[in-house]
Amino acid sequence: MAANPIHSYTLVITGAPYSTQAPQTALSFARAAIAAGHTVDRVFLYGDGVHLASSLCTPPSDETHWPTEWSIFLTNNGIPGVACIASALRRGLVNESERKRYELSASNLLEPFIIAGLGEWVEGNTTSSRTLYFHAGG
Amino acid sequence: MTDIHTLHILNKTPEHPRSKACRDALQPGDALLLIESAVLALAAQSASESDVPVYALASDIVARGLGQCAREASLIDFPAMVDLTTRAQNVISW
Amino acid sequence: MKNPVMPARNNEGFLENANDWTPDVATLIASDDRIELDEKHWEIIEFLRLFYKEHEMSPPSNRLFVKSVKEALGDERGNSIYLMQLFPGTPAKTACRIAGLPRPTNCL
Amino acid sequence: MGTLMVIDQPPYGTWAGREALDMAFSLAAFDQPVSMLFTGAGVNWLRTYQDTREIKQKSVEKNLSAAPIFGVEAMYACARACTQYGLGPENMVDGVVLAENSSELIRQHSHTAFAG
Repeated sequence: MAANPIHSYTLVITGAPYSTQAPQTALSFARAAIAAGHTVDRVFLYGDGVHLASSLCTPPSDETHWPTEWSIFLTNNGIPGVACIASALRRGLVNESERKRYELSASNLLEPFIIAGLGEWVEGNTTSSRTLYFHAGG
Repeated sequence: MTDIHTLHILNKTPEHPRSKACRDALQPGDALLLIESAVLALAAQSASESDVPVYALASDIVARGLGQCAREASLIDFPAMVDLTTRAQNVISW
Repeated sequence: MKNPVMPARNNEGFLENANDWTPDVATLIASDDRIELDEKHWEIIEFLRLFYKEHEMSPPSNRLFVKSVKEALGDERGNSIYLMQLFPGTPAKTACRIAGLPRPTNCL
Repeated sequence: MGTLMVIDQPPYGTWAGREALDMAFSLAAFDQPVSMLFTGAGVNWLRTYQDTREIKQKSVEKNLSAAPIFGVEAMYACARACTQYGLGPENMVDGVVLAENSSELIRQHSHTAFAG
Protein backbone atom coordinates (compact mmCIF):
# COMPACT_ATOMS: atom_id res chain seq x y z
CA MET A 1 0.00 0.00 0.00
CA ALA A 2 1.42 3.34 -1.06
CA ALA A 3 1.94 5.69 1.84
CA ASN A 4 0.97 8.60 -0.33
CA PRO A 5 -1.72 7.64 -2.88
CA ILE A 6 -2.14 9.82 -5.94
CA HIS A 7 -5.33 11.82 -6.02
CA SER A 8 -7.14 13.69 -8.74
CA TYR A 9 -8.77 17.00 -7.96
CA THR A 10 -11.55 19.11 -9.37
CA LEU A 11 -11.15 22.64 -8.06
CA VAL A 12 -14.19 24.90 -8.07
CA ILE A 13 -13.60 28.62 -7.65
CA THR A 14 -16.64 30.73 -6.79
CA GLY A 15 -14.91 33.83 -5.43
CA ALA A 16 -13.81 36.59 -7.80
CA PRO A 17 -10.25 37.92 -7.98
CA TYR A 18 -9.73 41.31 -6.34
CA SER A 19 -12.82 40.92 -4.22
CA THR A 20 -11.97 37.62 -2.52
CA GLN A 21 -8.88 35.59 -1.72
CA ALA A 22 -10.35 32.49 -3.36
CA PRO A 23 -8.41 32.44 -6.67
CA GLN A 24 -5.12 32.97 -4.79
CA THR A 25 -5.70 30.24 -2.24
CA ALA A 26 -6.84 27.92 -5.02
CA LEU A 27 -3.70 28.59 -7.08
CA SER A 28 -1.36 27.94 -4.16
CA PHE A 29 -3.25 24.75 -3.45
CA ALA A 30 -3.16 23.63 -7.08
CA ARG A 31 0.58 24.26 -7.32
CA ALA A 32 1.20 22.27 -4.16
CA ALA A 33 -1.02 19.42 -5.38
CA ILE A 34 0.86 19.18 -8.69
CA ALA A 35 4.21 19.40 -6.91
CA ALA A 36 3.19 16.47 -4.70
CA GLY A 37 2.46 14.34 -7.78
CA HIS A 38 -1.32 14.61 -7.73
CA THR A 39 -3.35 15.61 -10.75
CA VAL A 40 -5.80 18.45 -11.21
CA ASP A 41 -8.47 17.22 -13.62
CA ARG A 42 -10.06 20.58 -14.14
CA VAL A 43 -10.66 23.97 -12.64
CA PHE A 44 -14.29 25.04 -12.77
CA LEU A 45 -15.21 28.69 -12.37
CA TYR A 46 -18.69 29.28 -11.03
CA GLY A 47 -20.67 32.31 -9.90
CA ASP A 48 -18.42 35.32 -9.35
CA GLY A 49 -15.44 33.02 -9.93
CA VAL A 50 -15.88 33.44 -13.69
CA HIS A 51 -14.31 36.91 -13.45
CA LEU A 52 -10.98 35.11 -13.17
CA ALA A 53 -11.27 34.22 -16.86
CA SER A 54 -11.65 37.79 -18.08
CA SER A 55 -8.98 39.05 -20.45
CA LEU A 56 -9.91 42.60 -19.44
CA CYS A 57 -8.80 42.56 -15.79
CA THR A 58 -6.21 45.29 -15.44
CA PRO A 59 -4.83 45.51 -11.93
CA PRO A 60 -2.10 48.07 -11.14
CA SER A 61 1.28 46.87 -12.41
CA ASP A 62 2.68 46.30 -8.91
CA GLU A 63 -0.12 43.87 -8.00
CA THR A 64 -0.33 40.22 -8.95
CA HIS A 65 -2.30 39.63 -12.13
CA TRP A 66 -4.34 36.63 -11.01
CA PRO A 67 -5.99 35.85 -14.37
CA THR A 68 -2.56 35.78 -16.01
CA GLU A 69 -1.04 33.68 -13.20
CA TRP A 70 -3.86 31.18 -13.58
CA SER A 71 -3.67 31.22 -17.35
CA ILE A 72 0.05 30.39 -17.28
CA PHE A 73 -0.43 27.69 -14.65
CA LEU A 74 -3.24 26.00 -16.58
CA THR A 75 -1.35 26.16 -19.86
CA ASN A 76 1.92 24.85 -18.44
CA ASN A 77 0.18 21.93 -16.78
CA GLY A 78 -2.36 21.17 -19.49
CA ILE A 79 -5.25 21.59 -17.08
CA PRO A 80 -8.66 22.55 -18.51
CA GLY A 81 -10.09 25.76 -17.06
CA VAL A 82 -13.84 25.91 -17.51
CA ALA A 83 -16.11 28.88 -16.84
CA CYS A 84 -19.78 28.04 -16.31
CA ILE A 85 -21.76 29.38 -19.23
CA ALA A 86 -24.77 30.54 -17.22
CA SER A 87 -22.58 32.39 -14.68
CA ALA A 88 -20.41 33.80 -17.45
CA LEU A 89 -23.15 35.17 -19.67
CA ARG A 90 -24.88 36.90 -16.76
CA ARG A 91 -21.63 38.58 -15.75
CA GLY A 92 -20.48 39.68 -19.17
CA LEU A 93 -17.86 37.04 -19.88
CA VAL A 94 -18.13 35.64 -23.41
CA ASN A 95 -16.04 33.79 -25.94
CA GLU A 96 -16.19 34.36 -29.66
CA SER A 97 -19.00 31.91 -30.36
CA GLU A 98 -21.25 33.31 -27.62
CA ARG A 99 -20.44 36.79 -28.85
CA LYS A 100 -21.79 35.84 -32.26
CA ARG A 101 -24.76 33.95 -30.84
CA TYR A 102 -25.91 36.90 -28.76
CA GLU A 103 -24.70 39.54 -31.21
CA LEU A 104 -22.50 41.26 -28.64
CA SER A 105 -19.88 43.96 -29.27
CA ALA A 106 -16.83 42.07 -27.98
CA SER A 107 -15.57 38.83 -26.49
CA ASN A 108 -13.27 38.72 -23.48
CA LEU A 109 -12.46 35.13 -22.52
CA LEU A 110 -8.83 34.63 -21.53
CA GLU A 111 -7.01 31.62 -22.96
CA PRO A 112 -6.86 28.73 -22.17
CA PHE A 113 -10.21 29.07 -20.38
CA ILE A 114 -13.25 27.68 -22.13
CA ILE A 115 -16.95 28.23 -21.52
CA ALA A 116 -19.12 25.19 -20.87
CA GLY A 117 -22.04 23.99 -18.81
CA LEU A 118 -22.39 22.65 -15.30
CA GLY A 119 -22.07 19.18 -16.77
CA GLU A 120 -18.31 19.74 -16.51
CA TRP A 121 -18.69 20.20 -12.78
CA VAL A 122 -20.92 17.13 -12.50
CA GLU A 123 -18.28 15.10 -14.30
CA GLY A 124 -15.58 16.38 -11.99
CA ASN A 125 -17.71 15.66 -8.98
CA THR A 126 -18.13 12.04 -10.07
CA THR A 127 -14.72 11.25 -11.56
CA SER A 128 -12.15 13.17 -9.51
CA SER A 129 -11.25 11.67 -6.19
CA ARG A 130 -11.57 15.06 -4.48
CA THR A 131 -13.64 18.14 -5.30
CA LEU A 132 -12.59 21.28 -3.44
CA TYR A 133 -14.39 24.62 -3.43
CA PHE A 134 -12.81 28.02 -3.04
CA HIS A 135 -15.56 30.41 -2.00
CA ALA A 136 -15.66 34.07 -1.12
CA GLY A 137 -14.60 34.57 2.49
CA GLY A 138 -16.15 37.16 4.74
CA MET B 1 -4.84 6.06 4.30
CA THR B 2 -7.84 8.11 5.23
CA ASP B 3 -7.48 8.70 8.93
CA ILE B 4 -9.75 11.75 8.87
CA HIS B 5 -13.46 11.24 8.26
CA THR B 6 -14.33 14.74 7.11
CA LEU B 7 -11.94 17.62 6.65
CA HIS B 8 -13.77 20.90 7.19
CA ILE B 9 -12.11 23.80 5.43
CA LEU B 10 -13.34 27.09 6.83
CA ASN B 11 -12.54 30.51 5.34
CA LYS B 12 -15.10 32.70 7.14
CA THR B 13 -14.63 35.01 10.15
CA PRO B 14 -15.91 33.77 13.52
CA GLU B 15 -18.99 36.06 13.17
CA HIS B 16 -20.08 34.55 9.88
CA PRO B 17 -23.12 32.26 10.23
CA ARG B 18 -21.33 29.56 8.31
CA SER B 19 -18.55 29.48 10.93
CA LYS B 20 -21.06 28.42 13.53
CA ALA B 21 -22.62 25.88 11.18
CA CYS B 22 -19.16 24.47 10.53
CA ARG B 23 -18.34 24.22 14.25
CA ASP B 24 -21.70 22.51 14.85
CA ALA B 25 -20.98 19.97 12.16
CA LEU B 26 -17.65 18.83 13.65
CA GLN B 27 -17.72 15.25 14.84
CA PRO B 28 -15.10 13.01 16.40
CA GLY B 29 -12.77 11.79 13.69
CA ASP B 30 -13.03 15.02 11.71
CA ALA B 31 -10.45 17.78 11.34
CA LEU B 32 -10.81 21.53 10.97
CA LEU B 33 -8.61 23.63 8.72
CA LEU B 34 -8.77 27.40 9.06
CA ILE B 35 -7.78 29.43 6.02
CA GLU B 36 -8.12 33.05 4.92
CA SER B 37 -10.33 35.09 7.30
CA ALA B 38 -11.14 32.03 9.42
CA VAL B 39 -7.69 32.22 11.04
CA LEU B 40 -8.96 35.28 12.92
CA ALA B 41 -10.71 32.81 15.20
CA LEU B 42 -7.28 32.20 16.73
CA ALA B 43 -7.06 35.84 17.83
CA ALA B 44 -10.55 35.86 19.32
CA GLN B 45 -10.74 35.02 23.01
CA SER B 46 -12.49 31.70 22.95
CA ALA B 47 -11.94 28.46 24.71
CA SER B 48 -10.86 25.86 22.20
CA GLU B 49 -14.31 24.35 22.01
CA SER B 50 -13.72 21.64 19.48
CA ASP B 51 -12.43 18.20 20.21
CA VAL B 52 -11.09 17.74 16.71
CA PRO B 53 -7.60 18.62 15.51
CA VAL B 54 -7.40 22.21 14.31
CA TYR B 55 -5.01 23.26 11.57
CA ALA B 56 -4.44 26.72 10.16
CA LEU B 57 -2.66 28.00 7.09
CA ALA B 58 0.53 29.68 8.28
CA SER B 59 0.64 32.13 5.37
CA ASP B 60 -2.79 33.48 6.29
CA ILE B 61 -1.85 33.73 9.95
CA VAL B 62 1.40 35.55 9.29
CA ALA B 63 -0.25 37.91 6.81
CA ARG B 64 -2.71 38.98 9.50
CA GLY B 65 -0.06 39.52 12.15
CA LEU B 66 -1.28 36.61 14.23
CA GLY B 67 1.97 34.68 14.48
CA GLN B 68 2.02 35.06 18.25
CA CYS B 69 -1.48 33.89 19.08
CA ALA B 70 -1.77 30.76 17.04
CA ARG B 71 -1.11 28.30 19.83
CA GLU B 72 -4.47 26.54 19.52
CA ALA B 73 -3.84 25.31 16.00
CA SER B 74 -1.14 23.41 14.14
CA LEU B 75 0.30 25.73 11.54
CA ILE B 76 0.64 24.21 8.09
CA ASP B 77 1.68 25.20 4.59
CA PHE B 78 0.02 24.38 1.26
CA PRO B 79 1.79 21.02 0.76
CA ALA B 80 0.47 20.03 4.18
CA MET B 81 -2.99 21.24 3.21
CA VAL B 82 -2.85 18.98 0.15
CA ASP B 83 -1.77 16.17 2.42
CA LEU B 84 -4.73 16.78 4.73
CA THR B 85 -7.17 16.56 1.81
CA THR B 86 -5.69 13.21 0.83
CA ARG B 87 -6.05 11.89 4.37
CA ALA B 88 -9.73 12.78 4.55
CA GLN B 89 -12.55 10.65 3.24
CA ASN B 90 -14.69 13.74 2.61
CA VAL B 91 -13.84 17.39 2.34
CA ILE B 92 -16.33 20.19 2.95
CA SER B 93 -15.43 23.74 1.94
CA TRP B 94 -17.55 25.99 4.15
CA MET C 1 -57.85 31.48 -42.72
CA LYS C 2 -55.84 34.50 -41.67
CA ASN C 3 -52.19 34.84 -42.42
CA PRO C 4 -50.34 35.77 -39.20
CA VAL C 5 -47.37 38.10 -39.35
CA MET C 6 -44.14 36.74 -37.90
CA PRO C 7 -43.21 38.83 -34.82
CA ALA C 8 -39.64 40.00 -34.16
CA ARG C 9 -37.26 37.14 -33.42
CA ASN C 10 -33.59 36.85 -32.48
CA ASN C 11 -30.86 35.29 -34.59
CA GLU C 12 -31.80 31.81 -33.42
CA GLY C 13 -35.47 32.23 -34.12
CA PHE C 14 -36.68 32.82 -30.57
CA LEU C 15 -39.35 35.46 -30.03
CA GLU C 16 -38.00 38.79 -28.84
CA ASN C 17 -41.22 39.38 -26.91
CA ALA C 18 -42.90 36.40 -25.25
CA ASN C 19 -46.29 38.16 -25.41
CA ASP C 20 -46.24 37.94 -29.20
CA TRP C 21 -46.89 34.21 -29.00
CA THR C 22 -50.14 32.78 -30.35
CA PRO C 23 -50.88 29.29 -31.66
CA ASP C 24 -50.74 30.75 -35.17
CA VAL C 25 -47.28 32.17 -34.49
CA ALA C 26 -46.22 28.73 -33.25
CA THR C 27 -47.39 27.21 -36.53
CA LEU C 28 -45.38 29.81 -38.40
CA ILE C 29 -42.19 29.26 -36.40
CA ALA C 30 -42.57 25.50 -36.79
CA SER C 31 -42.88 25.81 -40.56
CA ASP C 32 -39.38 27.37 -40.49
CA ASP C 33 -38.14 24.03 -39.21
CA ARG C 34 -40.38 22.23 -41.70
CA ILE C 35 -42.48 20.90 -38.88
CA GLU C 36 -46.19 20.56 -39.40
CA LEU C 37 -47.75 20.76 -35.97
CA ASP C 38 -50.19 18.00 -35.12
CA GLU C 39 -51.85 17.07 -31.83
CA LYS C 40 -48.70 15.29 -30.63
CA HIS C 41 -46.73 18.50 -31.00
CA TRP C 42 -49.44 20.57 -29.36
CA GLU C 43 -49.50 18.28 -26.37
CA ILE C 44 -45.81 18.99 -25.75
CA ILE C 45 -46.13 22.69 -26.52
CA GLU C 46 -48.98 23.04 -24.05
CA PHE C 47 -47.03 21.07 -21.49
CA LEU C 48 -44.00 23.36 -21.92
CA ARG C 49 -46.04 26.55 -21.64
CA LEU C 50 -47.74 25.29 -18.51
CA PHE C 51 -44.37 24.21 -17.07
CA TYR C 52 -42.97 27.66 -17.73
CA LYS C 53 -45.94 29.32 -16.06
CA GLU C 54 -45.75 27.11 -12.99
CA HIS C 55 -41.99 27.17 -12.50
CA GLU C 56 -40.97 30.44 -14.19
CA MET C 57 -38.35 28.58 -16.19
CA SER C 58 -38.03 26.13 -19.04
CA PRO C 59 -36.40 22.81 -18.26
CA PRO C 60 -32.74 23.98 -18.23
CA SER C 61 -31.38 21.17 -20.36
CA ASN C 62 -32.49 18.62 -22.89
CA ARG C 63 -32.17 15.83 -20.32
CA LEU C 64 -34.37 17.70 -17.86
CA PHE C 65 -36.83 18.45 -20.65
CA VAL C 66 -37.16 14.72 -21.32
CA LYS C 67 -37.44 14.03 -17.57
CA SER C 68 -40.15 16.62 -17.11
CA VAL C 69 -42.18 15.30 -20.04
CA LYS C 70 -41.83 11.80 -18.64
CA GLU C 71 -42.97 12.97 -15.21
CA ALA C 72 -46.02 14.71 -16.65
CA LEU C 73 -47.04 12.55 -19.62
CA GLY C 74 -45.45 9.16 -19.00
CA ASP C 75 -42.72 7.02 -20.51
CA GLU C 76 -44.24 6.81 -23.96
CA ARG C 77 -43.80 10.52 -24.55
CA GLY C 78 -41.04 11.23 -22.06
CA ASN C 79 -38.20 9.69 -24.03
CA SER C 80 -35.67 11.36 -26.24
CA ILE C 81 -36.48 9.38 -29.40
CA TYR C 82 -40.13 10.36 -29.32
CA LEU C 83 -39.28 14.01 -28.63
CA MET C 84 -36.50 14.04 -31.23
CA GLN C 85 -38.95 12.84 -33.88
CA LEU C 86 -41.38 15.61 -33.01
CA PHE C 87 -38.80 18.35 -32.51
CA PRO C 88 -35.66 17.60 -34.54
CA GLY C 89 -32.26 18.98 -33.59
CA THR C 90 -32.08 19.58 -29.86
CA PRO C 91 -35.69 18.84 -28.88
CA ALA C 92 -35.72 21.19 -25.86
CA LYS C 93 -34.43 24.06 -27.96
CA THR C 94 -36.69 23.44 -30.92
CA ALA C 95 -39.74 22.94 -28.71
CA CYS C 96 -39.02 26.06 -26.62
CA ARG C 97 -38.66 28.09 -29.79
CA ILE C 98 -42.02 26.94 -31.13
CA ALA C 99 -43.68 27.28 -27.71
CA GLY C 100 -42.53 30.90 -27.50
CA LEU C 101 -40.29 30.39 -24.47
CA PRO C 102 -36.89 32.06 -23.97
CA ARG C 103 -33.72 30.70 -25.52
CA PRO C 104 -32.14 28.18 -23.10
CA THR C 105 -28.71 29.17 -21.78
CA ASN C 106 -27.19 25.87 -22.87
CA CYS C 107 -26.33 25.36 -19.27
CA LEU C 108 -25.84 21.62 -19.42
CA MET D 1 -24.50 8.47 -0.78
CA GLY D 2 -25.06 11.44 -2.99
CA THR D 3 -24.55 15.15 -2.79
CA LEU D 4 -26.14 17.52 -0.32
CA MET D 5 -26.45 21.02 -1.78
CA VAL D 6 -26.78 23.53 1.02
CA ILE D 7 -28.57 26.86 0.72
CA ASP D 8 -27.80 29.03 3.74
CA GLN D 9 -28.33 32.40 2.13
CA PRO D 10 -31.64 34.20 1.79
CA PRO D 11 -33.45 34.48 -1.53
CA TYR D 12 -33.42 37.58 -3.77
CA GLY D 13 -30.84 39.67 -1.87
CA THR D 14 -28.08 37.37 -3.08
CA TRP D 15 -27.68 35.05 -6.03
CA ALA D 16 -25.84 32.21 -4.33
CA GLY D 17 -28.95 30.17 -3.61
CA ARG D 18 -30.05 30.22 -7.25
CA GLU D 19 -26.64 28.99 -8.22
CA ALA D 20 -26.91 26.18 -5.70
CA LEU D 21 -30.27 25.25 -7.18
CA ASP D 22 -28.74 25.12 -10.67
CA MET D 23 -26.05 22.81 -9.34
CA ALA D 24 -28.66 20.53 -7.82
CA PHE D 25 -30.61 20.50 -11.08
CA SER D 26 -27.55 19.61 -13.10
CA LEU D 27 -26.68 16.69 -10.83
CA ALA D 28 -30.27 15.50 -11.24
CA ALA D 29 -30.00 15.90 -15.00
CA PHE D 30 -27.15 13.40 -15.01
CA ASP D 31 -28.99 11.05 -12.65
CA GLN D 32 -26.61 11.76 -9.78
CA PRO D 33 -28.34 11.48 -6.41
CA VAL D 34 -28.79 14.92 -4.88
CA SER D 35 -30.72 16.40 -1.97
CA MET D 36 -30.96 19.95 -0.71
CA LEU D 37 -30.62 21.38 2.77
CA PHE D 38 -32.03 24.80 3.64
CA THR D 39 -30.47 26.24 6.72
CA GLY D 40 -29.90 29.61 8.38
CA ALA D 41 -31.48 32.44 6.40
CA GLY D 42 -31.76 29.97 3.52
CA VAL D 43 -34.98 28.56 5.01
CA ASN D 44 -36.72 31.68 3.71
CA TRP D 45 -36.64 30.03 0.31
CA LEU D 46 -39.38 27.75 1.59
CA ARG D 47 -42.03 30.33 2.41
CA THR D 48 -45.31 30.19 0.52
CA TYR D 49 -47.02 33.10 -1.29
CA GLN D 50 -43.85 34.74 -2.57
CA ASP D 51 -44.86 37.45 -5.02
CA THR D 52 -41.80 38.80 -6.79
CA ARG D 53 -43.43 40.84 -9.52
CA GLU D 54 -42.46 44.16 -7.94
CA ILE D 55 -38.79 43.27 -7.54
CA LYS D 56 -38.68 41.80 -11.03
CA GLN D 57 -36.98 38.54 -10.16
CA LYS D 58 -38.18 35.05 -10.78
CA SER D 59 -39.89 33.46 -7.82
CA VAL D 60 -37.61 31.00 -6.08
CA GLU D 61 -40.73 29.34 -4.72
CA LYS D 62 -41.81 28.53 -8.27
CA ASN D 63 -38.29 27.65 -9.45
CA LEU D 64 -37.83 25.33 -6.49
CA SER D 65 -41.10 23.56 -7.18
CA ALA D 66 -39.45 22.01 -10.24
CA ALA D 67 -36.92 20.19 -8.04
CA PRO D 68 -38.94 16.99 -7.46
CA ILE D 69 -39.83 16.84 -11.18
CA PHE D 70 -36.16 16.98 -12.14
CA GLY D 71 -35.31 14.24 -9.66
CA VAL D 72 -33.94 16.06 -6.62
CA GLU D 73 -34.40 13.33 -4.03
CA ALA D 74 -35.22 15.26 -0.87
CA MET D 75 -35.50 18.76 0.51
CA TYR D 76 -34.55 19.25 4.13
CA ALA D 77 -34.93 22.31 6.30
CA CYS D 78 -33.06 22.96 9.49
CA ALA D 79 -35.75 22.83 12.19
CA ARG D 80 -34.01 25.39 14.38
CA ALA D 81 -33.76 27.92 11.54
CA CYS D 82 -37.43 27.40 10.68
CA THR D 83 -38.40 28.23 14.24
CA GLN D 84 -36.14 31.26 14.19
CA TYR D 85 -37.76 32.61 11.02
CA GLY D 86 -41.32 31.69 11.96
CA LEU D 87 -41.75 28.97 9.38
CA GLY D 88 -44.20 26.21 10.13
CA PRO D 89 -46.53 23.85 8.30
CA GLU D 90 -48.97 26.72 7.65
CA ASN D 91 -46.56 28.85 5.62
CA MET D 92 -44.01 26.42 4.24
CA VAL D 93 -44.00 24.83 0.78
CA ASP D 94 -44.94 21.16 0.57
CA GLY D 95 -42.53 18.28 0.51
CA VAL D 96 -39.95 19.61 2.96
CA VAL D 97 -38.54 17.36 5.66
CA LEU D 98 -37.53 19.04 8.91
CA ALA D 99 -34.02 18.14 10.00
CA GLU D 100 -33.40 18.30 13.74
CA ASN D 101 -29.73 17.57 13.27
CA SER D 102 -28.04 19.04 10.20
CA SER D 103 -24.65 17.61 11.05
CA GLU D 104 -26.12 14.11 10.96
CA LEU D 105 -27.54 14.85 7.53
CA ILE D 106 -24.16 16.09 6.33
CA ARG D 107 -22.62 12.91 7.70
CA GLN D 108 -25.01 10.82 5.61
CA HIS D 109 -23.93 12.36 2.30
CA SER D 110 -20.68 11.74 0.50
CA HIS D 111 -20.45 15.33 -0.73
CA THR D 112 -21.70 18.50 0.88
CA ALA D 113 -21.42 21.63 -1.21
CA PHE D 114 -22.30 25.31 -1.18
CA ALA D 115 -22.58 27.37 -4.35
CA GLY D 116 -20.57 30.27 -2.94
